[in-house]
Amino acid sequence: MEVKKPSPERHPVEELTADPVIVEQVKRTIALAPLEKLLNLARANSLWPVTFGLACCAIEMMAAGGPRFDLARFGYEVFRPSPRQADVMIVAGTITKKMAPYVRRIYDQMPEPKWVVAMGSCAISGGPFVDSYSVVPGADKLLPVDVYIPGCPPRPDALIHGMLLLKEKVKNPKVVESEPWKAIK
Amino acid sequence: MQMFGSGLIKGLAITWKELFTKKVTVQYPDEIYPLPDRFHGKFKLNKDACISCGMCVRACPNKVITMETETVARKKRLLKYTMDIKYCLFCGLCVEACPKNALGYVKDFELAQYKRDKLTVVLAAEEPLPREEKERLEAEAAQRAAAAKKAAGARGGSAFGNKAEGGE
Amino acid sequence: MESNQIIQELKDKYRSIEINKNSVTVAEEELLPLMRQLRDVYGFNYLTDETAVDYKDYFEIVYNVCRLCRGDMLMIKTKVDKEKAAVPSMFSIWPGAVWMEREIYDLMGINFTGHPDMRRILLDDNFEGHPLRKDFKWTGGREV
Amino acid sequence: MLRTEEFTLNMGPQHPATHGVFRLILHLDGETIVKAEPVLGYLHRGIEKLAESRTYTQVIPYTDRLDYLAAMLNNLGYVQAVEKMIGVEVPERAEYIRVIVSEMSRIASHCIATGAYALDLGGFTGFMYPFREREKLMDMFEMICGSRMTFSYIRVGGVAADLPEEFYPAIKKFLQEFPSCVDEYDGLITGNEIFQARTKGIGILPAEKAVKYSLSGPVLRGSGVKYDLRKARPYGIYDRFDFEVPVGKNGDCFDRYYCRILEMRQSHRIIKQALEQLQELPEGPVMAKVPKVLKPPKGDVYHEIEGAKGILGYYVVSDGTVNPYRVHVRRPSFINLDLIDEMCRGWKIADVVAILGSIDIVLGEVDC
Repeated sequence: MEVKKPSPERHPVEELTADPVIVEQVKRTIALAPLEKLLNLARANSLWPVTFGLACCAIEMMAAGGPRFDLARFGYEVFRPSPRQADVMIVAGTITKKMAPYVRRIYDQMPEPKWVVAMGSCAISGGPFVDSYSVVPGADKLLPVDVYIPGCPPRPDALIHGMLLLKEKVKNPKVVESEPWKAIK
Repeated sequence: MQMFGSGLIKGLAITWKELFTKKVTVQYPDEIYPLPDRFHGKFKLNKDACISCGMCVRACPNKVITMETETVARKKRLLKYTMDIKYCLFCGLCVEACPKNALGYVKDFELAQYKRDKLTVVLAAEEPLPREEKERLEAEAAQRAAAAKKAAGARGGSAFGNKAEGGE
Repeated sequence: MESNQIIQELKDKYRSIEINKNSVTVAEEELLPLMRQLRDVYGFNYLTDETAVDYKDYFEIVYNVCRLCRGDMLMIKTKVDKEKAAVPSMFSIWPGAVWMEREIYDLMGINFTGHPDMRRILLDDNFEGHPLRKDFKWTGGREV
Repeated sequence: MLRTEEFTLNMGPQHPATHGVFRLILHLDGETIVKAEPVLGYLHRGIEKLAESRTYTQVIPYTDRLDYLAAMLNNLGYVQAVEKMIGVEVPERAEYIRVIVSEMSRIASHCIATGAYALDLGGFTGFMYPFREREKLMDMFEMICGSRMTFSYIRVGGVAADLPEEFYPAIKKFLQEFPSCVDEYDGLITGNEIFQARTKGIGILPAEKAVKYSLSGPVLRGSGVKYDLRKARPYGIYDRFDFEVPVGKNGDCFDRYYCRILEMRQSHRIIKQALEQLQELPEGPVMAKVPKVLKPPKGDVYHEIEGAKGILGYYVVSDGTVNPYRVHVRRPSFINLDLIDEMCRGWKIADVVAILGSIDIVLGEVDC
């Protein structure tokens, strides 16, 4: 990651009031932002994906959990069958119009904060089947997507790369504006 | 009849043996597993080799490639070459179709992005030639053609009479 | 018995049979008795495939039946009127047709009389139209 | 007999053990299944319709995405159907390469079936071992055609490219190691008492019923019917190899599972023979002379091959233009699935997963 100079950031309370006394007092007593940062650090290093495979990409997702690529090295191996225990959803495969309500419901059942990774061409845009009568053109028609991983299907390492991008985003949401490869290397 | 539990012990022995074998895990992102030469990943385009024939556009099953060209002095010139990676099947039909081997793959699979609009890959983006330049080139070409014709005509006139000119 | 011999025998018995290059076309009325004879007399005990094609003036149902003991195959076709769009179901002869016919009904809109469970199978129940028909119109989701 | 009130349990479409987006509505009497109502189509992408707007070559990548676990076999079925139509003589070398890659694909598919079945029945370790071998196969596929799962390698008239140099040592190493790996699955999964208790005698499927309902592949052979198209009606050059068709006795879940294990050993045998014969072959082209734009004559053709899940058939109709008029796929797992209701009836709810896993469905193929 790029080394950045620590810049004097605006404290959230300064958005609310300009009174220097209050600002000083809040800054001295309440340390909200660092706690959030700490939590994000914990979240970023232990993402729990929901076991949710749709098509071909799901097999590569399984392979990423397999011995060669071993997603467990990053702490992401806890694939949860129940969305209520998960905080990241890897949309791996084609979303059809028949499946779309269930995809949305699974997302709604996940507790906040939650993230979505669109894996593969189909999940990004409908991919090869975009011209079809029964395919939803992309997961972002239904859910807010955080990371897009192109490929048909992407290699398991590409999925890990995407998950690492997500990790950077969880730690620091502003990283989205930068070039993604700079986020990791 | 087997003794009860012998299957379990056998299974445990296999698992135990695995402790002493070579590890198969690849430590991505620190090390990248060697990719083969034919790997289908990121695209590259050799702009100088491309003759803008449009074979790749026609070969694509999903209309991923868009190509803009302009014709200057009877020669096609590539202006913009875009690949909508979000629709791509990575089947390799476009690369195969290329008659000049201008289109190819790079051994790189790290294509993930935070934003959807950044997924589109622009492999070539050239400015269209300014009008004066175009006119100059066309005039030059016309001149050259006229000169060639003249030469041919002079040669043809001596050898074949008017027949060659009629054929033009 | 070889399959071309069988076809010859059938031709004598059923009047509507037409012999094509690699298949046999039979009229819809004679379909059921012919199929039953194929199974009971000639031992075609396995229906590998059943599908339908939408031609300009008619639908065509294509059956591929097979004998497991010898492994040879016979392709039987029947033409269906576009207005009527109904044929007898093969369920009573080969129960394996049950899902294949449901799929044809779903995607092509052909009814099978005598089928135990004629519902859509792949598409949503409230989907309109039958996508594999040539006149089916739809819009894809591609961004322009 | 005491009967309790019947209640309905919904399994899927998102369920960790249903091998994809498949929904089963179970009607239960206590823990016993009274009726299992399958609902499918959650992955129906309309490939058959899309194929009508693609050219013959452009359909090949779409066939990959039907049965994505054994994509080479899907390519092969479609390509051979088109070849039958236009009448191409495929070069010898290409035929051998086709056999090698399609048997590799079959092993890869059975690896997933075995691993996922172990995972379904609660053994996570059993999932890891077949996936390790599958990775080796995927490496080799990537060498051959650049992709791990969706190859579009087999083309009308041959294959896209010859096998690369680095493939030969890799496959030799794999062939050497693989029998001992299958022994490991045998020791780890097949021999396990818990696994046997959960599969032996469960979901019995009599042979007559399997034939009546047009089932195929390991599901049919597990019931004791010896019907394998590679033997019954050899396509390509399969008549040149010496292999057996494994069959089960009882037609229960265990037999269906064990047929796959035995089939992997047979596929290994075929690859070994094909590789030996290929290396004796002189260098030559891997592609017959076919026109770049395919325009088969008017007509139709139905061609079947033995896929990983059963009989994979392609029905292609041509109207003489560059696009196929109609492409229909006889998908083995779609038809294998139609007996799920009868197979589940009377068994306990925990057995449903065992029965479903033993059929080895892949939803891309079921829903098309």
